[in-house]
Amino acid sequence: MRLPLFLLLAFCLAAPAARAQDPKKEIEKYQRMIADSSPAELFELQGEELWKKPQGPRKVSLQRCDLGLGAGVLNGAYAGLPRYFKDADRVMDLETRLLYCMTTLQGRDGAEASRAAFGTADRPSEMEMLSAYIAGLSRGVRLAPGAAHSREKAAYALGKALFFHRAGPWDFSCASCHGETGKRIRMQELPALGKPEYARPVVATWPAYRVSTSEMRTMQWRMNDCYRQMRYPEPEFASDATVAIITYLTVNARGEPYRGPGTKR
Amino acid sequence: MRAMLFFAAVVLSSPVLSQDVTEVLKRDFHARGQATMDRVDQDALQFACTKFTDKPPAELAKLLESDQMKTIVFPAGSLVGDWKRGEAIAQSGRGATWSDPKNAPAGGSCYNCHQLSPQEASYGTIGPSLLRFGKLRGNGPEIQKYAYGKIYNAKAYNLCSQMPRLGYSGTLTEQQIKDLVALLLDPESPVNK
Amino acid sequence: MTVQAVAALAAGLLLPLRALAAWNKEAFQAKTAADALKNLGIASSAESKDVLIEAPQIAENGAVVPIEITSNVPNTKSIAIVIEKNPFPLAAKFDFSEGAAPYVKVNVKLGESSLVRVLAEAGGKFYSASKEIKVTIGGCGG
Amino acid sequence: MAEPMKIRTTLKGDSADVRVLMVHPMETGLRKDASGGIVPIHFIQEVTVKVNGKLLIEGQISQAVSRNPVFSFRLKGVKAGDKLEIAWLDSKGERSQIETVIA
Repeated sequence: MRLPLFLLLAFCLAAPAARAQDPKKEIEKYQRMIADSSPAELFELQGEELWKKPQGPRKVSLQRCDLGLGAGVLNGAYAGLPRYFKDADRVMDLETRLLYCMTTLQGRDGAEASRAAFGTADRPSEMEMLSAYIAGLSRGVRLAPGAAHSREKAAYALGKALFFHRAGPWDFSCASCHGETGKRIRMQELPALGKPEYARPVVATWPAYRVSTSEMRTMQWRMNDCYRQMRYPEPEFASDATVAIITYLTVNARGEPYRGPGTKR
Repeated sequence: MRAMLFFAAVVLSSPVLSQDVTEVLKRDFHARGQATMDRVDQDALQFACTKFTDKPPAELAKLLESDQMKTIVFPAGSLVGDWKRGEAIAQSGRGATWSDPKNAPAGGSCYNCHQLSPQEASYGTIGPSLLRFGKLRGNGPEIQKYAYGKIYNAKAYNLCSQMPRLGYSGTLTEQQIKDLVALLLDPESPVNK
Repeated sequence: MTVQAVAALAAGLLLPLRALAAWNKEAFQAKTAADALKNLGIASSAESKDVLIEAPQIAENGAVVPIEITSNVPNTKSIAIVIEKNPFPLAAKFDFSEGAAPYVKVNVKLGESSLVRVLAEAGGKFYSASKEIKVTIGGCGG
Repeated sequence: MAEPMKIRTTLKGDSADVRVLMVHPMETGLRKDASGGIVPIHFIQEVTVKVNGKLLIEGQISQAVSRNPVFSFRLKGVKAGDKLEIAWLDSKGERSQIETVIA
């Protein structure tokens, strides 16, 4: 837990808050203001350095990594993910592809690289900084994940099935919270992610700086933490299951101009 | 069981089978902390609710609801505990995740989905508002039993409810559920003020 | 608009900066708003419509609460931000010289819902404005 | 890796909006780490803004400023090409500074 103790205390004691005039409007204002004064760009800068930094046993940078548009082409690449990659014979999202490049180009150990995929406020992870940098180079580009290849279609179908699959001690599916429109958890409005109009603004702003933990968070992290709160066991980083849900969500958001990395509560 | 016949009828029409998803979960997920791998095994109601996207045929729902009703263990004596402790349990969203210590007391996550005390402005809306619950529905033995049962196993009353089976899953103890019943029904509880 | 990105040199390699005026330890370590103000030399202040606070009325998370302050009081020399319910209420004080507008936007932490007071100094007098900001309990808990 | 700072300036007539992003933990001394130990207090105390060597803004701040601080300031009577320097000093005596040209 990384919240200051005094914040935690405030949460536990739950001082009754008087009702504001229009809570929804005020929360939107809060969201606008935090987006306006977000340190997200710092992570993009650090990601750029990492992209160019020689690392691993082969002491090479990631600059020859092919994110779908050719080796080293970054502009607009994020908006085309997830997609099927012939060389790996898999559908991959950004993080899965970066992990692939770390192991194949840089000669790094995959298990080691994926263990450190989620950073802390004190130690942001490489994956988070690289994701911020690469996603930032798709700003303004419409999301166009792969949806034509049979493997891409299979990933979408699996993602959709996972989205509605109920299990775990609390019987949750993703749709338990993100199935219906107009619902919220506490004060947080819940996007009904199966519907394009709700998926679009969400998917177009991840990865995102989370102010609650002062960390840059990625889509793989978002999947991981949802499953934690759904009371499931932990999904493997960059697994077919997580890539499938990300594919499902991104296809639902297709056509939306990317405008991240965003800033969230 | 008769229910299995229902499943067989629709299984073939679905693009990705529920059983296949379970296999994917078994392959791509791993145990962490108290979240062990047996959690991905679906029971009959999870299977049915997935299969019918939460709208099971009435007959099947009735059948499975009665199975769930049998799981509820009503304690002897009063079902009404202390609403003050109940309020704290309702506020807490902790428990049962891989990051929660196994033996630490869990919360009920009630405010995540329900409005309860009018003083708490930060409440969710996935479930119905429970503001003035006891005032509107009384606090006699019938409603006490209903409230206890509903918290213990919400699926006994509505098969594909999104509300967790808080007693059945071992999330909340008997005493904690009694305290939540008090939060709902006690005339002194802020819910009824 | 331009964006300049420059990685700062690692600490220690820098030439020494000009000695900065001492951080007002007494004021910043004061545990009440009244003590903080006393240590800033603020005995009294007048409410003023010329001191503007732009901030959300509800913050979804107390760890980051954006606050934008503008003083339209002529010749404003400084702006102080006091968060009454924080363990150490004084959050910041900015001194402005000729060439800087008495304006600042900064993200602050609120331990709980609190009154935020801003004091602007001009011509040896203090002008104030305040705003109540509520911190809500967020998300799925845990 | 050197911790970056980032400045964005927007010149409108003879006034410039300046936004600066800093990497700093801004520890309150109240936070516990994963193992339950208290993370020692560590925060930026002073921030200075200079134009062409002249000190225009001097900020003293506390641990109540959010992690990875972001400040916006407004400068008057400036023009394209003016040299802008922003520096911070923290409670451990560590410093960082960045220099750019207003444009």
